[in-house]
Amino acid sequence: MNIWQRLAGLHRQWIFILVWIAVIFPLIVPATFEISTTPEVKALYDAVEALPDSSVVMLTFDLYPNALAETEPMTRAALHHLFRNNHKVVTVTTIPLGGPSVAERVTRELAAEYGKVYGTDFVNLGYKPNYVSVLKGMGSSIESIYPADNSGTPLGRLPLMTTVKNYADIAFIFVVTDNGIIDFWISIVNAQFGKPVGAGVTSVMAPKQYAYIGSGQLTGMLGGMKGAAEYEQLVGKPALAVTGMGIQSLVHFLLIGLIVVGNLGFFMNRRSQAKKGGGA
Amino acid sequence: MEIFQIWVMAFFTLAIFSFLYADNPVFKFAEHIFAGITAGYYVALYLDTVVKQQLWQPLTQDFNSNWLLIFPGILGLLMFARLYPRFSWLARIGLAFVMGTTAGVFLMSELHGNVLGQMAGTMQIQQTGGEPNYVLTILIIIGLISTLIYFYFSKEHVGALGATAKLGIWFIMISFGAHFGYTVMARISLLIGRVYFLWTDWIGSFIT
Amino acid sequence: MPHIKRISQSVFFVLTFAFILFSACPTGAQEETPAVAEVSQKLFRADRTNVLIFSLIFAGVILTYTKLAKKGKPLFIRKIAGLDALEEAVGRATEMGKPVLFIPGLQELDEMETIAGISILGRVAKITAQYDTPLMVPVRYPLVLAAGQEAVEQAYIQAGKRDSYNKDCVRYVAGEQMAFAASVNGLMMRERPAANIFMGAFFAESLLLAETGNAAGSIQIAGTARPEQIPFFIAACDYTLMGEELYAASAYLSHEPLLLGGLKGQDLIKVIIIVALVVGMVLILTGNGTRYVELFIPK
Amino acid sequence: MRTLLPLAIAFISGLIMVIAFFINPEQKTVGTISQDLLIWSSIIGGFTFLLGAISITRVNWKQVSMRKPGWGYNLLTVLAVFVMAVPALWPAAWLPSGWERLAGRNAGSIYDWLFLYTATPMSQTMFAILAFYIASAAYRAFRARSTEATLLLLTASMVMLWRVPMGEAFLLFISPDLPGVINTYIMGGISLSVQRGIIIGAALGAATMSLRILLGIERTYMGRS
Repeated sequence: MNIWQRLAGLHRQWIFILVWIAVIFPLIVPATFEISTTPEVKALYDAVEALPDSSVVMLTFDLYPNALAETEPMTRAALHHLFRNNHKVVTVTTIPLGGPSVAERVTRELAAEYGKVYGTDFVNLGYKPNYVSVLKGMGSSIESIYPADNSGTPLGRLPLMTTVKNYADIAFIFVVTDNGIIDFWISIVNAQFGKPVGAGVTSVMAPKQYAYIGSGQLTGMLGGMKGAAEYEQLVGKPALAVTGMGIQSLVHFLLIGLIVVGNLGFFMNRRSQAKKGGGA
Repeated sequence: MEIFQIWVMAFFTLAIFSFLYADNPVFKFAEHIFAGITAGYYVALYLDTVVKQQLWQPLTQDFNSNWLLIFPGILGLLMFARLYPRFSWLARIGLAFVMGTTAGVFLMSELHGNVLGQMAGTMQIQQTGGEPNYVLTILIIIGLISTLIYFYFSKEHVGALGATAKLGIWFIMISFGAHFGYTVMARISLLIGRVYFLWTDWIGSFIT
Repeated sequence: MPHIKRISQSVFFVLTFAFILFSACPTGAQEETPAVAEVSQKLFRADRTNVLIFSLIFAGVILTYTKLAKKGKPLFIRKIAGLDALEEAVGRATEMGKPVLFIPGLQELDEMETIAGISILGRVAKITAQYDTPLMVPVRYPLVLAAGQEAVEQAYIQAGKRDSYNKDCVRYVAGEQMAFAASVNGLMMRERPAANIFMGAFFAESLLLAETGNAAGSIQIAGTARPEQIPFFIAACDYTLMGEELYAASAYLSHEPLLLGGLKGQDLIKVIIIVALVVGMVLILTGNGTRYVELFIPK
Repeated sequence: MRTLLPLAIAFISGLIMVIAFFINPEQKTVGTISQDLLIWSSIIGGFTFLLGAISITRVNWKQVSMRKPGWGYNLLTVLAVFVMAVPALWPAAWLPSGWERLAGRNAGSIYDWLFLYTATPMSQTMFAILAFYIASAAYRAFRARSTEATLLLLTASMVMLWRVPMGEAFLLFISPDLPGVINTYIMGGISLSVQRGIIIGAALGAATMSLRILLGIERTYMGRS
């Protein structure tokens, strides 16, 4: 096993150890970087800034617990932005597992920071199954889909919900999600009800959304942790996303190094075999 | 968060991470609990939010305006016919209803939102920084057509068709490479979240 | 027989031509029949005429090709690399007497990718039934459990192996996406299946399943219509069906004329779409395409 | 009868949804009917989750009762299903005073505690494992074996560089408008057009599958007997 064969055939455990080192090392020696803003993030920030004062914004928590490291910073930055510009916030989720409890926890924590009152300034409608009927139903009447909010209080007793009947009373829909539900917010709510939709999505989904930004069906997008970090900077509340970028850079370079090393070993092997084959 | 919760979370985090080394009893322990808890979670959630709130309460509280809900109730109960081979065909009615409704919705939303929507989005001069960008417009239309041709099944990919399909697979591979690179960040940020928890909350709790 | 092919193709080019002509004078058509216009105004969403026309063309083409196929017209479909590997992989599993693991995706039954996965499961189960190869089908939703059991049971009956059909080979493993991935990863490392087949809607767990399967040394064939997950399957699996190849797979494997007809119909729709796109681009680049594009915008 | 009735139901319910798509929303009749059908199908879906619990319990209990090797783990799964589901459905009234909070699904219940402190960290850690797997998959698979594979790994490496500040600085060093080219022509051009191609192709595939289900041509989901 010469050096090249070993380089081309590293066992997966070695790679895992290298990734561990690349993640833990910057924690011991923290270093942060200046982050440039991409047009999609600026477009979403400007769209929210341009909303009329104290208009109602629907913020969705269509997210599972496992992607919280990417999606939670987005929901926090969005709530900072919305509460600071004193918009009314209605939160909903189409994900049963995690959506309702994360929405409840994060919204109440940040509402306290801005002195917002539940029922008048913000309401959490929680989860109802069958996202197609939920998204379509809220176009005609929110109450038909959500007779009560996430903690069971009937909508009639919430002052904010007496003024918000359906999408017509909502100025902007800010979707934060880690799954394909964004396609339906666009193909049902934006396409069929003409509501502007902006989205914070995980990194894996971001490329697909370029198709929707290009066709104007999506007004701006936060792509993954980098998008969250840019938005945090724009809103003026740098948090976990910004500090994480140092680790990101190191691991990205490790990956590129691994690809180079793998290919180097691969080529040298092929050459030595060709030589051996040719020689015999 | 109290110390006990942090230790429970840290235990399950490390139990799942141990699978990286190899399948081991601690991982097996965590995995089997994980499967049971999430199955139980969904059962409780759907029985409460759907069967109770969307069926039982409307039927019991205000029968005459919701009596129609008996039908989905029956079809739902018929699903249990699956447990008895002789009657399992009864479950097909509920299955067919769900499938029919969904097929009707998807037939339209796929053609309307996805096919026409994407076509409309392509047939416009692309803008970059407010300026019309003709190179980009041509690039997109070539990429789209060559991708569609790559997935063309009715003819062998030879001659002109083969060349377009070849261009198509090159475009596809560039797109997948871009997508793979774009996603690396997402995966690492989730690892950062876990390591951050172990480092600050867990280890932090018994060092300070 | 060839003349039928030529007639059907000319009919549809006339249809597309009419479709393009119709776009040139959209208002004209409505004025001629005022009576109909009033009634339809109230009931019918005039702004969705474009979707109606497109759907009629779509359904017309698909059903015509299906009928042609039913009448036994020979339908040529090019080879799809991943699919021959599918039969080969199951064959290899039989030789080694090791199980085949099949996952029909992680979405509820009301997703078309899951239905494509279930119909491919039906074809794979027919092969495993013939050779009595153990088959494991972990699923994540109860409706998929019901549909999966039906599909596998039918396959075993049609292969004349009703008695060796074990209801628990299709099993509900867990509710949540990652709990499902953890259980299946454990299953892969313990059972070491010879072949892993992933057909349906997958999300972030695609790489978790495929990379563990690679570590367990199984042949892996995957198929999903979700563009975001295809790169990970390509990196970790031996063969990957991309996008609509997943839907073509069930038709291809079954060699059933009805399903092949639909596939040919889709190809013709693709040609119509490309023609419409090229016409659109020419009109746009020459500056007078706005009314034409207006025709396609979903409202 | 056994197959005709379900097929008729599938056709009718599907047709109503298709018609509802073309009817003006203010039109009460078909609009509400289609809305009801969607709620009905979620109700049917809700029932089947009990079927799911029955299946997971039966499969695991079979292992326990036959004392198959490792049956202890299967017992854990069965217990976990009940420990999670039963308290959540237990009416608070039946509990001694002061213990009500443990029932139900809100904050403070056993259901919520188990979800927050066992299920959530485990699913977050499974996601975190992806960072290791993406490294090992990239290292093993991204080899310049063919033109396609080379295009795949070159674009992946370039986009990885572009996504991180240090990398972007390196690209800017090579040529000032390289990051712009990646963003506009690779992400917003090639990647966008391929996404559109796959979206359109997959949409046609899904629409054909929907049409087959509506017309009863595609029946594998309910067994073809």
